[in-house]
Amino acid sequence: MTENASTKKIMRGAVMVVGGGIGAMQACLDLADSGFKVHMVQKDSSIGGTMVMLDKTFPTGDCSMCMISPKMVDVGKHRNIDMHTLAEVVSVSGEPGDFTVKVRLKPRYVDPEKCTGCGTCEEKCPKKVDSEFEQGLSVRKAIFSLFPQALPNTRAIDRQNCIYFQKGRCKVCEKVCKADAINWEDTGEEFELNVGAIILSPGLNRYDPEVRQELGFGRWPNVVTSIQFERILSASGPYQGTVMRPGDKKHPEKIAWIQCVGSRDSNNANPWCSSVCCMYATKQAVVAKEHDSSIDPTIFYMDIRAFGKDFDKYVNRAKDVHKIRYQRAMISAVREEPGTSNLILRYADEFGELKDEIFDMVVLSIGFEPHADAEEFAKIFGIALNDHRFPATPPFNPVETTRPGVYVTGIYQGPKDIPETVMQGSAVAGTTMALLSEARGTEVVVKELPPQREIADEEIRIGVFVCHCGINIASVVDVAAVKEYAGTLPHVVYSGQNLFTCAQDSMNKIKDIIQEHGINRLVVAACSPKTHEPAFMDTMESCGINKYLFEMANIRNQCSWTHSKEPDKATEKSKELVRMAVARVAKLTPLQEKKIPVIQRALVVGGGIAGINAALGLADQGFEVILLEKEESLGGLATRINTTIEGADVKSYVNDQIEKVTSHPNIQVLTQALIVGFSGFKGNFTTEVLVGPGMYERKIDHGVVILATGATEYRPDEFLYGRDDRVMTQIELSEHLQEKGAESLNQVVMIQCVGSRNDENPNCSRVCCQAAIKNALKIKQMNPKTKIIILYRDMRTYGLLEDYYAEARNKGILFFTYELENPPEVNSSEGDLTITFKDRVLGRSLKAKADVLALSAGMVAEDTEELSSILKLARTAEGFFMEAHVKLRPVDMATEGIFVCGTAHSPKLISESISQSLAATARATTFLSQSHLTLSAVTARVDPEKCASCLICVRSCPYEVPKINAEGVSEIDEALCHGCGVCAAECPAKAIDLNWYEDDQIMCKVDALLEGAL
Amino acid sequence: MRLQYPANVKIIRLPCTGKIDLIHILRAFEKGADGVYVVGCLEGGCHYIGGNLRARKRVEQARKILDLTGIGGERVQMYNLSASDGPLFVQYAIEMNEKILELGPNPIKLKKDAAA
Amino acid sequence: MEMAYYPGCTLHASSSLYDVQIRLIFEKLGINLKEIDDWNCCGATSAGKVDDFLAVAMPARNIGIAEAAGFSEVMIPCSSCYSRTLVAKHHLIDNPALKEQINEELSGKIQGHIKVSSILEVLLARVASGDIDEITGKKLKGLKPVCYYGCLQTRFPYNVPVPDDVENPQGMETILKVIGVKALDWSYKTDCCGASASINDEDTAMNLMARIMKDAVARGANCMVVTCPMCQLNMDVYQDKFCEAHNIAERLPVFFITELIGLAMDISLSELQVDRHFIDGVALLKGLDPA
Amino acid sequence: MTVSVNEFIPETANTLIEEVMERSGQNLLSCYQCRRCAAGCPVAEETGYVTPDRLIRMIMLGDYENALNNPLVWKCVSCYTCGTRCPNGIHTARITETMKKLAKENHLQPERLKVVNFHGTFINSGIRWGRVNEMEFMGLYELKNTFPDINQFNFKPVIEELKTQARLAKAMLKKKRLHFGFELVKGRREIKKLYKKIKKLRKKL
Ligand SMILES: Cc1cc2nc3c(=O)[nH]c(=O)nc-3n(C[C@H](O)[C@H](O)[C@H](O)COP(=O)(O)OP(=O)(O)OC[C@H]3O[C@@H](n4cnc5c(N)ncnc54)[C@H](O)[C@@H]3O)c2cc1C
Ligand SMILES: Cc1cc2nc3c(=O)[nH]c(=O)nc-3n(C[C@H](O)[C@H](O)[C@H](O)COP(=O)(O)OP(=O)(O)OC[C@H]3O[C@@H](n4cnc5c(N)ncnc54)[C@H](O)[C@@H]3O)c2cc1C
Ligand code: SF4
Ligand code: SF4
Ligand code: SF4
Ligand code: SF4
Ligand code: SF4
Ligand code: SF4
Ligand code: SF4
Ligand code: SF4
Repeated sequence: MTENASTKKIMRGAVMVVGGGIGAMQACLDLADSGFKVHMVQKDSSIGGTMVMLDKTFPTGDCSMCMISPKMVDVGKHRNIDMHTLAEVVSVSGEPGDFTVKVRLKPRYVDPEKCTGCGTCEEKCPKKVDSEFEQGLSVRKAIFSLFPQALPNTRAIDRQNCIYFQKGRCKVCEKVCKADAINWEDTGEEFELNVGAIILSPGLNRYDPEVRQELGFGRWPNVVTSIQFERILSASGPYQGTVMRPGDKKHPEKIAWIQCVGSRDSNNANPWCSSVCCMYATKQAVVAKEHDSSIDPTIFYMDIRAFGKDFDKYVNRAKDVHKIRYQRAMISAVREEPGTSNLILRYADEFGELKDEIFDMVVLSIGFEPHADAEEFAKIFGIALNDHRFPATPPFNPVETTRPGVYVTGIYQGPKDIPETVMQGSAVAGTTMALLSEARGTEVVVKELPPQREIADEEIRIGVFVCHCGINIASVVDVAAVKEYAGTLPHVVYSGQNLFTCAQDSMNKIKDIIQEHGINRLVVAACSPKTHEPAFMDTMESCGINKYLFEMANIRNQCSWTHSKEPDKATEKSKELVRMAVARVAKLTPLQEKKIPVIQRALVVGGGIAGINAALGLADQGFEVILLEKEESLGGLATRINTTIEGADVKSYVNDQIEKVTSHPNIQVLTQALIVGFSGFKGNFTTEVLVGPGMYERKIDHGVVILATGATEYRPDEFLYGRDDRVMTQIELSEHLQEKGAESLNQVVMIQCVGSRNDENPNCSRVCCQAAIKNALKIKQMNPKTKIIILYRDMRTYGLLEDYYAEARNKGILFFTYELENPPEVNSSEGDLTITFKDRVLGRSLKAKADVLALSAGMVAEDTEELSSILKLARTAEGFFMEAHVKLRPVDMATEGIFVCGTAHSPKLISESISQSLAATARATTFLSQSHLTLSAVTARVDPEKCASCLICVRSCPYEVPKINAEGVSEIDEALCHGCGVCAAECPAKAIDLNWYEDDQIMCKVDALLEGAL
Repeated sequence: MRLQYPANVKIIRLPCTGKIDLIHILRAFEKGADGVYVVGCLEGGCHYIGGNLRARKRVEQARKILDLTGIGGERVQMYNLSASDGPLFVQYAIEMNEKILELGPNPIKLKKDAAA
Repeated sequence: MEMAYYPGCTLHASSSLYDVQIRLIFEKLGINLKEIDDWNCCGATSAGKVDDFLAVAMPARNIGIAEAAGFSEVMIPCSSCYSRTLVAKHHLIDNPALKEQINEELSGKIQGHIKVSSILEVLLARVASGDIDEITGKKLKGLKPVCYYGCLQTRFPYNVPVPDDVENPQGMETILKVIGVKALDWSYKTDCCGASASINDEDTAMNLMARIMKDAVARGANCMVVTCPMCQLNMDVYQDKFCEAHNIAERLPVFFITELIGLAMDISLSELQVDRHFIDGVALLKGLDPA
Repeated sequence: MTVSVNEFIPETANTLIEEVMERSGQNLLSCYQCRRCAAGCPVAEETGYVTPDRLIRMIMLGDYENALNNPLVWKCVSCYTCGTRCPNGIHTARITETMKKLAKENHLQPERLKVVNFHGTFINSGIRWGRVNEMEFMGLYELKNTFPDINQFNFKPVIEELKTQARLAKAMLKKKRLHFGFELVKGRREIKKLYKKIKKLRKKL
């Protein structure tokens, strides 16, 4: 720092993230990967939030836990993320760049330094308590971890339920804890942290349906909430994934979902839409049916809000393939059938006819609401809330609050699903980085490693450690016998046993033993490599041994746990696993992780709102940016939009942003630019561009790409568009209103879903329901006498947009549904434009004249066919770019170093486009902020001598990595290789080997296992 | 969950089932294994896009070869499940085990025994 | 303890037994009920259908008299009267101009601060204070009632504070538990019995009542317990008729909650006038285990 | 159902909906047609086609004829189920009450005369005496109910009606649940005065 540091504002390179759900985790990882120290403050005893409770997730059907647990492990092992669990923020002072935050840790009564998470205490604790995690469907103990994969897996004692705390006797846990981790004197702790910015991601509460008893929750046992149903579906849940009714454990056949429970109800619950429940109900119905084909699901709904990317396809499949029944009708009350405990639902069907239908089980699709203490929480951080007790955020940056330096993300900001949460987690990281960029790297811990010992000339000296894991392993497996046996194996120079191998003191002991015995290869027979391998590999590195000379034998999960009733067999199998591990470790060779330099320059393709913001986000952090726009001017589609539905002025915002990019010293704007060539890999791309009007050629070297090529309005050929001047699109209507006002408009009709949600384009365009309402309200404001009719299929005013739908109705705008098969008819004769449609409620056909017929034309992707072929990028059938992973990597493209944002990814609002562009900057910064990228050593390599140039690897690699080089043989770029091993397995000439998984490194295990079998 | 499955099932870890090679499978039989099964992610859910589909093909190949050599193709199986689905893993383990018990020991072993 | 008491028209007429029972048990509870002086009809559900102003003005006069006499709480057993009076009170609080207009013509001026309580609220307060427990000698085993609240006890056409769960009220169950009776849960607690429709739209009313009855029977109830005299009368007088029309073989006596409390307090059946039901309840009550 | 195409005329719709909203105090416009009210209405089975959501829709579309005179208007038992559970807080009972009054003012022949007679008689009795005297009330009510028939010399239904009521009365009498006493409220003049006052006020408006 300079001399006048005392007068200069302090910028701290540390950030606090409050919350531990997927949103918070993403923000933490992006920040920590970009040179910031992160403190995560999480209220529960484990991180994970809502997502860990889910079974599968829409629309991919991926297992939620499988997706989130690697991310949790990443957070847990990241040396620049400090997790504070059972923690809450007490007070905040200071200003952006330099906050002082006081944190209170609740007493855990278990010393996290000592506890290894072995779980013995939990097993033996006599006190059963309804499990919060399992939603009361099963029990946990008074000493517990939230769920099996909890992180940290340090147990915690629930004082309210502990027999010792309540009655003064028990202490069973203390007796059985071999780590001596129980601490009855724990009183919690308060400490202060200094951070530059604060990110709030505490999520939302779920609506409690017990407060409205007509739906029978808490009264009729076979009425469950959707979150209970997630647990019921989960293979690790209370019923092991068998769908049963809680009341009598019978298998239900007819299951009803009731939508909007606690949502869209300003009379008895919350007025907003919770945005996710239409989709999760669909998912639950599909998954339930997959579990048990006799299940016959019905979803009772008002509007199906499948507004996300490809969601309508998912719903269509649910209808057509899985035969899920969707019934547009709300349920007034759930009655129970005496004797059977079945549930009777009465509803008015599409013809208004009343039906009584009996179901075996009812699932309530409960929505989200702010936590009960939302006001106090906001007060602690000094941020303002809106009328609905969500944080007040500006429309052009949804992660900012009323207090500079304090940001929000995830569903806390407003209801949303996982991909949007992840996206916003990155977005908030991007915003934070822009604030703190000058302090980057000031507080992070850098790993200092001793030089690696050269072992090429050493004989093979293997050390084996067998773990008791408290009594987890030792209570079944004869650990001493396994240890003895290990000592007899070839090359083993040391074998020992530990109570807890992963405990810090054991790790230190291992270091000493490695030195003492000159060990150069290590085997740990303990638990799962998935969770523990990185820690042991770190230990090896810190002793100067190549970390790839390591192997684990999972004798806990694969022996003691799963053969606990056959201790002899478990011990025998443990020996075999150790034998296999020893055989393999002997065959391993040191691997070096290659470092490649990163060109700290970004290329942004597309100069709309998303591209502009992405460019600014990176440039403000000091990175150089080249912004390419194919048109003459910047701004994209947003230049045709006057205001947002909230009334924010889009035009002047866009102009301001354009002004900022064009004058930014770090940004070079190239208009009329066309990409013609592209090569390279993450950190090192080269793009060839023709820049008009002269079409001169430029070559740009850059480290990352951000795609922001946008989308356009569909040009209808339906409903007399183009044949009658009075028929216009919503954008044209807003322009019409801007120019001519609404004085002459007596009656206006709008038709929704034009060019969307049909056979040609099955997707929802997401923005047009709110666009119609925005224009309708505008007309009402200009001319309250205008009568407006909106013909819709499902009104998709998700989240807090529902307020505007309510406002529109209250202003007298009339809404009628229509079906795809039965669209409105539009006629133009004798000067009148008439629209004929059917009113579903009365079953009558109606006719209305219109001065203007506005068509809510959908959104179609920009033509990126050429671009995608040059950059080798995948697109959806409708031409939107396809992200690497729909749920967890919504901003990344499959090719590393390329990111996507805005409507190039899928239809979205301006605020959402901005959000994703900030996310793209954060993701890009995880690359740009590093001078070098470390590549995994587990990559494939070709032996050019053996290669027969057959091209099989070229064709089989899922990432198109192998190339035939100038020498005419296959070459694999390790910077691009993902290490899957497909090519190695396919190569007929056996010319390819996958590091760490070479054929003999695998087959030696087979041999070792089957030793003596013949 | 700690569900129980037969102890004679032993697992060899690979980065992706796409890495499984015909020779790996055949080697196991050559060395006297009675059965081999490959457990991959659900189809469509491969972390590396399509590795499990390739694995399935190789398992098919292995079956053919084993049939030809008289060891019996049924001794190789491919299963797909999601990583969180413990009960299904157990179900498959039991299923495979029962099948192998029914088929009896690897004929190579029998030949060896007979020769001895 | 003194409390204003508004019996309403029916308690002076067809349901005078209820009035008798109330007076008996309240005396034992040490509550001195003072009938509002010169009270008038509350307008019941009819007022709103004929004239909105009357719907407020009629109960307003009663509130005015009670407040002028210095009462802080008025107890109203009939759900309809209770509903009307409570709604009127809140109407007047929310609309001071209307209150002024009405006050001009009244001798007892309304303030709007009197607590309007249903009989359930008053009894529940006694349960909370332990009074009922103390006084009741018997625990009435063998009764398997369903508690029937009807529509007006918890649902109001105006935003008023509702003391019990709107959709699954627990007041009667709580009281019955104290006197040893475990009520059955069922699906028709708060369904409408048809109220005045029994007189002016009989078929409709019979259908409504039959549905309620069917669930009660299917749940295995041997009686119903009510607080509303309208519900009682409807379910009692018409029971034969709607059961015959809907093929229901069973018959269930429909008790006022006061009868059961009275019995638990050792008041005799005849004092309680239990013989004035159409569906006999005397036999069931006599057969109870007197433990 | 044969589908006839009705033209939607904004002006007509506006007048009706504004009047009903004003008088019922219910914000009909906020209805989003979820049909929860229909599902919960205990008389929905008796009203044929007309459920609360449909009544609201008729009013919104300006369909005077059907909105004013349909079974729901006369059969609604004011149980407040619909309004309590309506996510938009619309109390259809207040609307049916309003429609009854509108029907009367428009001299429409009510679909269910008995309902009009019942509530009219009840309130008159309440105003006249201050309390409702069941015997007198029932007598007057029956007289009103049978009046049209008597006028047309159609005695059969009259006799049937009277027989039913007489049977009931006899049963009630037996259980001592029919009272002959007659109650008068001294202050009943106050109510009448109030009633007159408000009638005057309304005329002025
Ligand atoms: C039944 C159900 C099914 C769903 N299914 C899907 C699906 O299939 N696909 C999909 O995309 N989405 C689904 N969702 C939505 C998804 O769960 C959310 O979008 C996502 O979990 C939100 O993540 P988050 O990090 O914002 O909040 P959360 O996951 O709720 O995390 C918030 C965290 O903050 C912590 N916290 C709370 N208060 C404080 C405090 N004061 N201090 C510190 N920490 C605090 C909490 O303990 C919690 O760990 C579903 C939701 C539900 C309810
Ligand atoms: C009909 C309609 C109505 C809408 N109404 C609203 C609304 O009311 N409220 C709201 O918030 N949002 C609304 N939106 C959404 C809003 O317009 C978008 O969210 C936002 O404009 C997207 O910005 P973008 O930068 O992602 O894309 P765009 O604005 O489309 O910008 C993309 C830019 O990339 C350029 N480009 C494309 N291909 C290339 C290439 N190969 N090389 C170089 N440059 C290229 C394009 O020329 C363009 O300038 C609406 C959208 C539509 C279609
Ligand atoms: S070490 Fe094991 S027994 Fe001890 S507290 Fe931790 S989990 Fe419990
Ligand atoms: S003291 Fe007993 S009850 Fe409490 S946590 Fe320990 S084992 Fe459980
Ligand atoms: S409409 Fe909204 S609140 Fe209702 S179920 Fe669908 S997503 Fe949830
Ligand atoms: S109008 Fe647009 S946003 Fe609404 S449902 Fe149709 S496609 Fe989706
Ligand atoms: S598959 Fe093997 S032999 Fe064929 S090109 Fe690739 S490396 Fe060469
Ligand atoms: S290991 Fe996988 S990613 Fe790497 S080159 Fe081979 S097939 Fe491609
Ligand atoms: S419940 Fe309310 S919003 Fe729903 S249809 Fe009925 S009146 Fe309309
Ligand atoms: S108040 Fe009337 S319309 Fe509403 S549910 Fe009751 S009977 Fe039906």
